[in-house]
Amino acid sequence: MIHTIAFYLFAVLLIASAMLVIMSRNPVHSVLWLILAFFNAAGLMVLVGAEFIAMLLVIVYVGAVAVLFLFVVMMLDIDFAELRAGFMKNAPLGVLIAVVLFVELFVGLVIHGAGELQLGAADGTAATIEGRSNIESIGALLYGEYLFLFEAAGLILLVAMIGAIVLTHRERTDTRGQKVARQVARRPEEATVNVKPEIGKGVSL
Amino acid sequence: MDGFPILSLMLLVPLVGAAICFFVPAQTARMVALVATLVNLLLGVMLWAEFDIGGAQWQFVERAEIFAGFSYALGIDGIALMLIMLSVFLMPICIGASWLSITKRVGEYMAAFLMMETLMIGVFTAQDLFLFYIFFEAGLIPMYLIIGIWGGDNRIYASYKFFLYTLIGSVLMLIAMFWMVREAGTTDIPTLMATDFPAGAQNWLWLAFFASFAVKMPMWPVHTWLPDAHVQAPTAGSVILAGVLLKMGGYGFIRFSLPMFPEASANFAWLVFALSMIAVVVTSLIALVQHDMKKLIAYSSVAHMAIVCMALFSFNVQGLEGSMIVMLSHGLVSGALFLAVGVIYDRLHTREISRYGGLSINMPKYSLFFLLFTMASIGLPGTSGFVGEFLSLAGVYQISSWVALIGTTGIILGAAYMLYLYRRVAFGEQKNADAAAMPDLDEREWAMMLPLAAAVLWMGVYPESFLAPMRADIEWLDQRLEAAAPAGDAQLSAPDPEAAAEHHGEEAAAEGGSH
Amino acid sequence: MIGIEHYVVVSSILFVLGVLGIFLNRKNVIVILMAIELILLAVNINLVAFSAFLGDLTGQIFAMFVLTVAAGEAAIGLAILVIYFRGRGTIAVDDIHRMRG
Amino acid sequence: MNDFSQSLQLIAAEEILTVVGLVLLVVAAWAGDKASRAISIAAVAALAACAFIAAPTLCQGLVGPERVAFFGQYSADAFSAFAKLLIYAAGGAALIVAPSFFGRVAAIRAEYPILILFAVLGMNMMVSATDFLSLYIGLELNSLAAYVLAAFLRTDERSAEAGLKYFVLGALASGIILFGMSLTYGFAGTTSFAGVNAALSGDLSTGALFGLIFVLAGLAFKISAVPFHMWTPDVYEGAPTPVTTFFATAPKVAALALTMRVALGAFGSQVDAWQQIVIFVSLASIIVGALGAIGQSNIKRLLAYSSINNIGFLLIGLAAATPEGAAAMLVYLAIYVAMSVAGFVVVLMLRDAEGNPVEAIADMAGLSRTRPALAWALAAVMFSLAGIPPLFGFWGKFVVFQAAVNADLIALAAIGIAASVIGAFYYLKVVKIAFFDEPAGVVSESGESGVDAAAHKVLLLVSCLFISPLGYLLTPWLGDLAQKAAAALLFVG
Amino acid sequence: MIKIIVFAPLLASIIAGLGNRAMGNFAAKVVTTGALFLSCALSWPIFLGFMTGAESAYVEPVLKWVQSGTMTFDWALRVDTLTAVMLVVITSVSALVHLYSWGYMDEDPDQPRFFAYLSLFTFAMLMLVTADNLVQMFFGWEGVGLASYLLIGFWFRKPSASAAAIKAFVVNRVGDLGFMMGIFGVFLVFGTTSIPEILDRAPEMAGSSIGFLGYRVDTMTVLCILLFIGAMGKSAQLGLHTWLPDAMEGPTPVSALIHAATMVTAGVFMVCRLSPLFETSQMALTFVTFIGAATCFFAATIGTTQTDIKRVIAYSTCSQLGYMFFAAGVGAYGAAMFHLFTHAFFKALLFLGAGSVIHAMHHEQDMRYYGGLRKHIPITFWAMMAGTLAITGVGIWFLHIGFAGFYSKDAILESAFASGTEMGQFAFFMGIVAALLTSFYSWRLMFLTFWGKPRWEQSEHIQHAVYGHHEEPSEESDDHHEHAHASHGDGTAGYHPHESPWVMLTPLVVLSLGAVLAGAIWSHSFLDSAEFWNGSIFYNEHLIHAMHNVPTWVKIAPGAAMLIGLAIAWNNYIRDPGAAGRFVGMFGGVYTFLKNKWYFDEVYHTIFVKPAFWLGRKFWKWGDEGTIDRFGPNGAAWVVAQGSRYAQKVQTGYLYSYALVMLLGLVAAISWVMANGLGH
Repeated sequence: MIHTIAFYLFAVLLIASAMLVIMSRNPVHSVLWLILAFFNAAGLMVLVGAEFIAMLLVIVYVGAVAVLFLFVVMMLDIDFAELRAGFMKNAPLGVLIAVVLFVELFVGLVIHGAGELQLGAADGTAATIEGRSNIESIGALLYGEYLFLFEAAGLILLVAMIGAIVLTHRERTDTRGQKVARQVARRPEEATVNVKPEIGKGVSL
Repeated sequence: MDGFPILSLMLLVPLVGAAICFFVPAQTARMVALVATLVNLLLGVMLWAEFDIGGAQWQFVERAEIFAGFSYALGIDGIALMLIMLSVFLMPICIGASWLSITKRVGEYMAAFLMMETLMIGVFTAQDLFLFYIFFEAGLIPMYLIIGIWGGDNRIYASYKFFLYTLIGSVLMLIAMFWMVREAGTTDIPTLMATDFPAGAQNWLWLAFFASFAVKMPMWPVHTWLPDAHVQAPTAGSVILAGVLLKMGGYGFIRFSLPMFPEASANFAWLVFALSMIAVVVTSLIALVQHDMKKLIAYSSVAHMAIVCMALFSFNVQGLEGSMIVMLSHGLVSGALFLAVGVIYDRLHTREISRYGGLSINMPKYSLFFLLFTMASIGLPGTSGFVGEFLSLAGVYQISSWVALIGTTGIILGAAYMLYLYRRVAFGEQKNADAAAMPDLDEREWAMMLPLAAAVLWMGVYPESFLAPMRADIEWLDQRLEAAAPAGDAQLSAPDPEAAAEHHGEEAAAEGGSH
Repeated sequence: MIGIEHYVVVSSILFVLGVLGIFLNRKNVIVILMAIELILLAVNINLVAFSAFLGDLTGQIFAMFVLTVAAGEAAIGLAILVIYFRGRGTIAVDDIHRMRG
Repeated sequence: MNDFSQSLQLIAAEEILTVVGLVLLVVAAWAGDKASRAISIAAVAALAACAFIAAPTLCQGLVGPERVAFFGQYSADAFSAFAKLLIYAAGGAALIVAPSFFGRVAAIRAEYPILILFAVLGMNMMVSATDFLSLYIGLELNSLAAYVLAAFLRTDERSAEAGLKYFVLGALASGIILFGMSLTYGFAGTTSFAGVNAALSGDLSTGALFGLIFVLAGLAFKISAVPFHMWTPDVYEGAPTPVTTFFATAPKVAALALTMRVALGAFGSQVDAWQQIVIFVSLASIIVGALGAIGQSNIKRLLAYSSINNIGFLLIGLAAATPEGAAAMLVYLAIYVAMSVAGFVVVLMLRDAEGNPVEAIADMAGLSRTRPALAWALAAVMFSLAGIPPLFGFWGKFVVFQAAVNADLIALAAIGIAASVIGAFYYLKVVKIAFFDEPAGVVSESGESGVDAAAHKVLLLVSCLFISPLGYLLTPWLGDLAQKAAAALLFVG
Repeated sequence: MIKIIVFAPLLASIIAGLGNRAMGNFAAKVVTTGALFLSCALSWPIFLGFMTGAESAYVEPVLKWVQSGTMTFDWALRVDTLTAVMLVVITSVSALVHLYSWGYMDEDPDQPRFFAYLSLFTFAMLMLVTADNLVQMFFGWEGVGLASYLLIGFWFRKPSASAAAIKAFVVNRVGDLGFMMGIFGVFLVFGTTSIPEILDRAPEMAGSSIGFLGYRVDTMTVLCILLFIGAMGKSAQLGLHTWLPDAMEGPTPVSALIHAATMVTAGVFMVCRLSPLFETSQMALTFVTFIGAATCFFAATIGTTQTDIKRVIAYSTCSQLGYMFFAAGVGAYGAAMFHLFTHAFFKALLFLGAGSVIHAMHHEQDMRYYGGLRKHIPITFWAMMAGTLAITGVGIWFLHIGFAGFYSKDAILESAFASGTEMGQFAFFMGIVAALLTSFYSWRLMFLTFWGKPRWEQSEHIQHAVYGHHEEPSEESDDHHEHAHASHGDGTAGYHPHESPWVMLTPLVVLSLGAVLAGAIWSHSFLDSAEFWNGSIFYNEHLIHAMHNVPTWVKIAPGAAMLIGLAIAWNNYIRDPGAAGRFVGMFGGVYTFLKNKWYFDEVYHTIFVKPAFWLGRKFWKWGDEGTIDRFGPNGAAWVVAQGSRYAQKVQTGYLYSYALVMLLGLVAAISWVMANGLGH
């Protein structure tokens, strides 16, 4: 019962916040709604027993991605007044098509299966290991069967990193870089100069 | 000459020439082109001399499995031999015709022409369905460039029209070829020619091939690219276009449509007849009112090729041989006529008929040649045009008197527009000082005209030279078509008046059915 | 227990909302990026739910990878957005149509 | 199925790419942009090394359980080797042409070759993927690198816009694929292609059917098939030309190979479910690609539409859903890569007097007078793309249409080939401008000299020789390899 | 020998033609004329040999021509009586005309060309008459057409000449259409084009029927009529006659040779040659008779009103050809050939005489400006007189002596009457009326030309001759302006016509002899002797017998008609020169109708020429350009361009529209699978 209530609570909140993400006129609000949506999604995942993924969702998304969004939204000097509102010209058409898509998904996936989906049968190679927790089983799989992909996923993150740097990193020609060795090698006599300027004349350095 | 790959050599010589032409200065390019085409002519003569009339159906066969899905298979029969001869004969003349009139980008021009020659010979020698298609289609590229680069004022439109029109015609043929190859399990043309495809499929295949050849031919109403292409092409381009390229359509019919789909050919003969009849009358009338010399001759080509078409589908030896002779003759004559136009175009740079007049006065030799070719175009007996048209129409008459009648009106209209042209150009007073000041033919032009004139007369007086190599092949084709040949409309009855009266009702019914 | 179809419906709605977010918005590219995150979220819900109902952890592994990639994607997307903004001074979707036709 | 060490041997190429990529990254960090030429050379060498690994696999037609690594997630079979060779070639070309291009706009970056390498790595994974998971990882590795590459000229607004569009739409497409994969996973119970195939070999559930549609739709984006093609012209135009060269070739090969694996492998037991859609998409691509190209004034845009058009023809081979069709697609792909490389190299070699790139088609007027060799190369490319014999481009269409006819898709073949005439129109237009028009005087008459220019010329020469009629001599060999690859693709173990 | 006869002119023609100006006038003349005299000299022995029965028919093969399946025909020369007759006619007249042209064309700069054409014509005509198969006959048929075309257009600078040349060729082609169709039909029916074989087998096929243009018709009738249409074109029969008067644009010797003596009789020759074939179809013969009779009458009526001396003779020719045809139509092939034979002499004579007059009158051709020439050019006058007597058929019926036309024309009329058919009767009466008209216009010509007072001063040509500015020789006809010159008052304008040189007079004299004597000498052979013809034409013994036994009035009738005509002419042009004008005033309508040649040219122009050009323009502008191109290639290009524009419009550059399109595609695909029935 509680399970059901929780499901509906999370689901409704999830959908509502998702709607607000895309409807909201202020992008900052959108990001915040997005965070809420993630939390609710995490809740849904917990309900089916995927605690690790749920936590990951919160940590990765809320902790990293959403904050990144927020950061960019704030960083870019955007005139929010100007950005407010405005849907595309043929928004009704878009909405209509989206609705059609949903109806089709709904009919095809749910109604057609008479409310009871006939899922495929798993081959059992990736089943939860007896007596181990969700996270342990995942770990075993990840570092076993899926090691190759795990490494490749690392490369994806590397590429993302390179990409982000390549694109946004600017060589600043107006700032002087720090040269530690020179700083260390510097003697006081090189650093200070005694001058005695005449009156009325400035100091030429 | 057993085993000597003379056909490959004929393909190779112009190709090498073309490659050289790209990299040498203008005058050298001209020489290279001339030498290459003359060498090929020589090879052609050797080919003819070595051709064993009445021997094997396919001679000089070469075959190498160097490609996937199709093979490099060459070989000729008498029909192909004649068309190859036509090609190699016209090529040196084309080079000659371009000797002075082409001044820009000579090397590329000559290269394009030599490539053209390779491809033309390739079309007529290919014994592999797909090899044929490649040669057939590839011809578009050099011709496109020839029209587009060295053509007249409206060359862009003409070159596009030429290219796309013919392309769209032939692509469907490729699909049909795939189907045939799948069905017959071979790409070998001789084998396919003897393959009996299911009657239902034949109709579709025939139509697909028809789309290609009808455009190439060109048949009404897909002929409109021709006047444009002819008018805009440089003289030699027109010569090759009219002389050889159009023949590929006829060759296609005689090599593919008829032997491979005899039943469908019989089923669709009415279509060919109808279109040809319209073409003969309509394009002849159009030719009558042209102001542009080349356009006039182009339209006359359409009319002549219509006679070829109707004769091809007459399902008898006379029609088939006649159509081949018309093709050869038209190759020579219309080529010569375009050349004749080119001669004066080079002098006055206009094709407007009204700018000329009275050329007989200052260019008597030219007028004589022009007259000869005009007469050959009209089909005066003793010239090549007559033999072909006569046999063609005699063949057609055997299958339908109506078609023959309409086809024969072509000779009236042909006389009208050609003589009208000749009158406006060569007769009358000299209206324009510049036209009156044009010098007569020079040696180069003589050298171009004379062989053509000789060939035209030779073919008219002693066509046996040209008929003999084809005889066995036409015979074979006729046999192949025999089962499918539709009944003619003549249906000669026994000379018994009473019996005739009795059967009258029946015959009327049978006639009603046949129309 | 709640049937799998409920999860499918929720994820379908979320997916459609994400898609809608992409083309409904004409002012702010960032919202588009967030809409993409919504789509990925929908997928994740699907994967996890299927994984649970199938008793097969592949789905969860998959979801993990999706999360990883989504993080990378977000980084790159925002980086591109930043350089675009530097160049054009705007991130309004309406203005991004210099190349067309 | 292999144990771990054998698996590691099978992914030798990926290992090389990874290690070289990482090492070069360190070098780049250490030496900065000055080393970018050396890094490029090293990257090309790495690709060459990978090619040496892939070639024997292909030539021997290797396939079967011993070529499968990592519990069925990866297959180093002849099919993937074929695609990989093409990808390496395309990647190599994109590397070779880059220094000269980026050098001119003073934006030579050491990261470029590294990103290319990682993109190639991603594509390697794509073509070898036999599991939706590896598919996804490969796809994203490639895509992320590609997004960055598209926006690589970050100060160029068009480049940034290209990156943005590519990213947004690409992410949407990824979402669609993912959604499809999740459905497939749910309704098939597995993510491996073989498993999905087996699971769906009976009746097809609606969920799996939807999954199939979503997956194919997402992949259609990657190969820029209509109606998922709209990013292509903009991205091709906006991206730096070497990157465009890359986009037009390697990812197309990878995505198409992937599509083949998914359609014929994972969903191979449900051909009826997708065949009609592929037919429609292919025809739509042919027609829309051709129509879109006609009005273009930018050669890169034109080539973009041309690639859409060509994808349409390729998909005809997929619609055939036969080994012959698959082999035909591979042959077509090989020729297509050569044509695209040649075409873009020509574009790259077009510079005005100041050395700036020339992209407007109108500026190429009279090219045959000022730069005859280049013009003839361009003409060869255009006629080849149009599929006019005797250029080798015809052969690609030839085999594809033959496969379609042999699969009884005669109407499709007829319509497709008729529509190809529309395409001929704009290829002719380019030839017309280069050959028939008076010189516009924009393109510099003297080509560049130096190592880069020589590299361009060699590249152009090789690719042009391939698409020239001489290419037909390769047909038995090419056909044989394609058949081996197709046999590997459809291997049911 | 026959080869020499046939090919000598060809050789001469080639030499003269290619030599052209380079070889000089004299050499060209000598070569061609020499060749012709050689042919002529060789022809007469053959003819006489057939007359005496010393020669028999043979065929001399020359060269293989065409072998196509069962259709085979070769170049071969056939010699039999019919050919022999034609040989002498052709070579004799041609030789004389060549000779005559030495004088007539003396001033022309293009003489080699002229003589080359003449010889070429002779060659073609000889090929025609020696043909052993229909195709070679057609070769000659077209060859003479070509020569005719070239010679009519010889003075090609004159627009009227070149127009007339085209007209001659094209109208002949209409006939050739029938001829060709006829040959095709013959081949279809008999499987051969060899004339002897056809004639052998013709009776077998009599009464059979054949499909033609969708109808079921009698085989032989359709074949004969088709072939006869060819003859109608060449022989200028009613309907296809319009080219002949215009052909008078050519130099006069040409008119004499081609358009009087030889070429135009080719049709008659053909009908006679194929007489066994025609005999198998009564309907075809009836048709031939009708056309012949109608032409005979119709041309004669026009002849009475023409003022151009050559046109009068031209219509006369047309009319005489009508006689020949209806003779053939009633079965009197001998009579037809005989008339052909005599007509060749007297009509050539008349033309050459007219040429001599024209030569004397400085290229004036309008008889209205002649008059009183009798004394100035006496030899010409007497030659013309001989010709006129011959054509009008002067003779004494009960003694059975007279000029050439007397024998041949009377034989024709008697045969027509004797044939007993209705159409024969019709032809007979038409023939009598035509005889009257012939007499009238022939004498009118004589009276206007040679009698009366000179009326030369109104002629522009004479004016030019007298008052300087000598023009290029040209034969302007109708277009005259009245010049009132206060001149000598005798109407001569001070001009002195001179008799022609001997080279022109010699042929006149020789032909005069023919015109006077030919009838008497050969009438028996031609008309009554089956041995003479020896099977080369169909010999109708019954008809010959009947012909000799016609009522007396029938025998007298032609003579009477001739006298009436003479009387009217004398009354109108000698006794009372104003009578003609009053007559015209009385029957203005009829006169105008006849003067305008029954409006044939105008009608043809309206229903054929103008519509052809109109249709040509329509088919071109409206058909080819306005419809085929517009909706075909240009239409397709337009559609593609529109599609292209639309495709570019869709490509807005906006992210959301791209995304929307993607989604649309996705939804469409899903809808498609849902519509196709869902999975399970």
